[in-house]
Amino acid sequence: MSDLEDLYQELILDHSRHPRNFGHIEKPTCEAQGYNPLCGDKINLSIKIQDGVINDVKFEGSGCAISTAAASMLTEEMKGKKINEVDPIFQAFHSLVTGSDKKTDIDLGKLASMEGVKEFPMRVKCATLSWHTLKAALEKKEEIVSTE
Amino acid sequence: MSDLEDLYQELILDHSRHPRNFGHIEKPTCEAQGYNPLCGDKINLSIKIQDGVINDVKFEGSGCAISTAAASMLTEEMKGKKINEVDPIFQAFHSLVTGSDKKTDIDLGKLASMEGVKEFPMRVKCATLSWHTLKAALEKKEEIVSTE
Amino acid sequence: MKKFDPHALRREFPIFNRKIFGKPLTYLDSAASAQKPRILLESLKSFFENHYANIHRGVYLLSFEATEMYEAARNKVAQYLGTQNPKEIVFVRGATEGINLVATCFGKTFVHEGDEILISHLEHHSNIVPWQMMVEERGAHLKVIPINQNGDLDLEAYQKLLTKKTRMVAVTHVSNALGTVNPIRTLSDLAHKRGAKILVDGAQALAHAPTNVCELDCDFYVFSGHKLYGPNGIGAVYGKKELWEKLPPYQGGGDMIESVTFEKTTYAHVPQKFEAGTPNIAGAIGLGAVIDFLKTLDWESIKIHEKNMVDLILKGLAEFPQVKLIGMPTQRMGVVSFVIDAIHPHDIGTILDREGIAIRAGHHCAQPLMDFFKIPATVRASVGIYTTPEDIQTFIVGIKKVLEVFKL
Amino acid sequence: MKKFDPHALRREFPIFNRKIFGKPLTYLDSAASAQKPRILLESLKSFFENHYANIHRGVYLLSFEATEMYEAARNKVAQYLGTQNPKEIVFVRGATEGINLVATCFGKTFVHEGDEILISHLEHHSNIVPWQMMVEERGAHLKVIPINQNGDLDLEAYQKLLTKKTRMVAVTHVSNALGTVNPIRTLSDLAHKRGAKILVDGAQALAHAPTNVCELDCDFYVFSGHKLYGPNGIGAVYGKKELWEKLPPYQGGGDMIESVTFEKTTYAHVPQKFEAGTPNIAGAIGLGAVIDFLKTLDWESIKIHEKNMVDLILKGLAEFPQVKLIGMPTQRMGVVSFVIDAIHPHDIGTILDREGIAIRAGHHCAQPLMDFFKIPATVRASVGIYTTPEDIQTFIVGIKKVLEVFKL
Ligand SMILES: Cc1ncc(COP(=O)(O)O)c(C=O)c1O
Ligand SMILES: Cc1ncc(COP(=O)(O)O)c(C=O)c1O
Repeated sequence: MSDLEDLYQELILDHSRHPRNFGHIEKPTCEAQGYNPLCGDKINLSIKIQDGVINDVKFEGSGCAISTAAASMLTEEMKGKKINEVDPIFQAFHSLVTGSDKKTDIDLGKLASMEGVKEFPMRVKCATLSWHTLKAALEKKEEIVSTE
Repeated sequence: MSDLEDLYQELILDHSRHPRNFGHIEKPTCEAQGYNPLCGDKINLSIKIQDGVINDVKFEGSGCAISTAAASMLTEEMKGKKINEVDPIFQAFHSLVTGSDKKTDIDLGKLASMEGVKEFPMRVKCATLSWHTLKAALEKKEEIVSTE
Repeated sequence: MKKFDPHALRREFPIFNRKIFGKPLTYLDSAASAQKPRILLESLKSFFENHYANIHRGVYLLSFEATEMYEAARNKVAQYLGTQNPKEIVFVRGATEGINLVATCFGKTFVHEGDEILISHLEHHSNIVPWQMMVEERGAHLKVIPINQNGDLDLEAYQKLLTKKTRMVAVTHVSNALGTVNPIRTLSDLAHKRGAKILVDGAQALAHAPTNVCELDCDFYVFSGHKLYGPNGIGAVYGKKELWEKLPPYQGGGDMIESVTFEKTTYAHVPQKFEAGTPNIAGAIGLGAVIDFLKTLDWESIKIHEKNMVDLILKGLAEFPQVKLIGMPTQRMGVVSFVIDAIHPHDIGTILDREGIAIRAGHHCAQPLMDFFKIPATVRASVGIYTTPEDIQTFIVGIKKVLEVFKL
Repeated sequence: MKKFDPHALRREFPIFNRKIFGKPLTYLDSAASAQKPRILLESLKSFFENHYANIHRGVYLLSFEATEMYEAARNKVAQYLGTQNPKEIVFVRGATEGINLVATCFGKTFVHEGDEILISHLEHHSNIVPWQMMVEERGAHLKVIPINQNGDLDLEAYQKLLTKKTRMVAVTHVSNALGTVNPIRTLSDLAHKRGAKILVDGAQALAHAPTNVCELDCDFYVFSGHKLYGPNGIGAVYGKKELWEKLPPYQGGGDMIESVTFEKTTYAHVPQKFEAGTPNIAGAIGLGAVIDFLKTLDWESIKIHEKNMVDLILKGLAEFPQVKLIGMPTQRMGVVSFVIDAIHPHDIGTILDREGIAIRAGHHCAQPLMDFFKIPATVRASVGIYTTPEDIQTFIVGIKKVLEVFKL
């Protein structure tokens, strides 16, 4: 498979065209905005938390295929996760998309399909925008997260 | 003679150390200020004119040897000249210090000793500052003349 | 004047030896910044290795040479812009700083509460934000000349917006996002009739054709060296002498003063008054060298050639029903903007990049224009004097590849 | 770290092959601008020929590389100044623009009617005029720390001048006219105790020794690349992050915004907020390359060497009773200023020039300091990392020649 076909594989195209959990949760526990000035991607992430568990998470916004698919998959994978699981998963995901060597035994599920990003260092920010936004929401940061 | 000895010849050193007609005329017909930002030279030229003839001319100010000597010689040579003689003399002097080829039969008197300036293009402005100031005074220009 | 041959000319630009992911470089982003001819580096080398010194007030040979070279560059810029008076040229970092300088200094002298500044809906952020900042400070208002769906200025609306309150009209010569060429002479005649001044943002125009500020009859004209095949960090503002003389200084420092005491500072004459501190000496000299080079070119042929390249792009894109052009200006220069339904410009950029093709994807610092077309971003292909038909062919094949990857 | 050898180092500077009136170049004007090492041109060549593109927002490889190189340069500057956070570094044209930026933006936020700004009697016009302009606009006052005949700051007077009204102390690290090294840490501690901020003009300091803004505990530190053996048109301002974040933007345009509509514009984060428009990309990258080169040098030895060169000048000049030194600072760096009775500095400059010796003659953009010493101008000899004992010897012989020509 070429780099490009690896990056824009079926699963990712599918998520980018039909993003899951697209929308806004009413009365979310927390939410945050993310912004990637590089491509103008904007994202809003709203989250419902109960007893330390992410009960529901939705996103809104417009972005490139990579950032949309990443956000869509994030919502799928994060639903039902404990808050303190977020960080290790993000770190494993970050290692994956940057191609760093750090070994991990965390199961990334569908997120693993984003490995192709590692050949496109310019796109790492697209893949991680929703993650930074998630972290900001959990830390209840007020300001808009920027990847720059 | 070397370029330097030619430039700083006895006559010029003498005029720079003992400038003639140094001072300010009381109730001048016209006067003007000149300024050379390159070396900070400042000059004030005051003139008394009667019946189209420069009756008296004096200068004040501080400057390098070249500009002081040039001003001193200017006052000596211009005294008694008709106003309409100034321009041709200035032009002849300008040709002399820039080393231009323009032939002229104007007698420059002591001013001829400034020929050495032509090997020092950076110093032409010093040699001509008092001349520009003279012209400004005659044209009754208000603003300070600057050689830049 | 050499006969124009884009392939020969291209050899003057060393970067085209670079391979991108193993492929030749197809550079279609000259509107963002143009590539550099060999002569630029040669001139920098010659300056740094033989003549380098700080300028002005230096009493030794190197400084004299550097000063002469710097002032000669000012002369070259003046001539290239069609004015005989080099004192009308102020060196700045680029178009952005130039507009900020004029907005700030013009504002201080001429703009009062309730006055109006007129810009257009086509403008680059650089020709919007400085005016916004200035009008806010001075209690004045910003008015916007509307455009139509083609991306042309609405001239009737312009005439209505021009009132006695209008102090300045600030418009781009060529739109960086759509390629629209504005009818500057018409705009300036109308502005002047109303007693307003006009600033022309020439950032996108000058690279495609020499211009003449006297024929345009504009009051200010700004441009960036780096878009004119020249170095970074240098650009210039042309301004009419009478106007320059009425403006207060911009930045304070060395070289812009006549004398300083703690009580009172008097300022130097134009243009030094507006060039505080050590300027980008090497940048100005490099720009001068590039202008010398540009002057040897056959611009009549280049204009035809660049138009052909733009037409080739338009023709190539017309083959794809998925491609939607943004803007169809009556007069276009250098730039084609488009979107593909269901593919984000950023993804298009990435796929083209793997083919060695450099295009720009984004809002092109023209967000209000994007808002007008109700899109967040476009893909922009722009041409330069070195663009060849092969570049365009590669680009069109690249677009085909984009559609394949996205299975459209 | 290579063992320091000024003759070997000098060979890295191609200009020393230049002959001036048939003589080798004796360059004693580094304080005005430093000569350029070979590496500078190499880095510009490599950038222009292999990686050139506009930065930020580019989705293709060249633009990515250029962006990384530009941001790497910011990192290098940050580290060289001793801060870990590259976001505290804003690129500007040079020290002059840096001071203007801080004066304007700091003024808008923190300076109100009746407030005071404290500068010193040693300052370069660049650290006087921007504050004059700002206080005039804001109805504030400029106060001046006096100096003594040696050219040292009067610290007692400083403490008295520091009041609750003092918003900012702006002082030079090293005086360009006298070579005085100011006790910055003492000044900043005292300023901070009074609740004032401190800006340090590092234009003359950085070339003679790496510095550490954290140890100085200054709020802003500015310098020019061209005095640090780097390119023209680039310099930087270090500022503490909390402070940067409180300042409004300086110039408006591309890259400094987050979003623009005609109604409302929101600004990007620091440092982009202060870098409107296309910056001097190549300049920053060239400066980064020069900093890499400087970091390989043995600065402890260089400091000793430069001090030796300055001492040689002082010793040489002491032989001539006609020579009068201007300023005898307790701590001196890089610079010696003097006058010769009955010979104008400009004439001295011309005579030395014929011997291939480059010195500066003039007021050194420090007219208030000249007024203090009641002179219009001085001759200034300044040293750099490439200065050799032979240079000083040539210079002293040159002074003898000056006296001969003037028959003194
Ligand atoms: C139309 C227009 N105006 C102004 C600018 C700003 O130029 P610079 O970034 O060189 O200051 C640009 C470049 O992006 C432009 O295209
Ligand atoms: C102490 C000092 N401050 C500021 C400046 C201004 O630097 P620049 O002209 O590079 O902006 C200089 C250089 O002349 C200087 O010596």
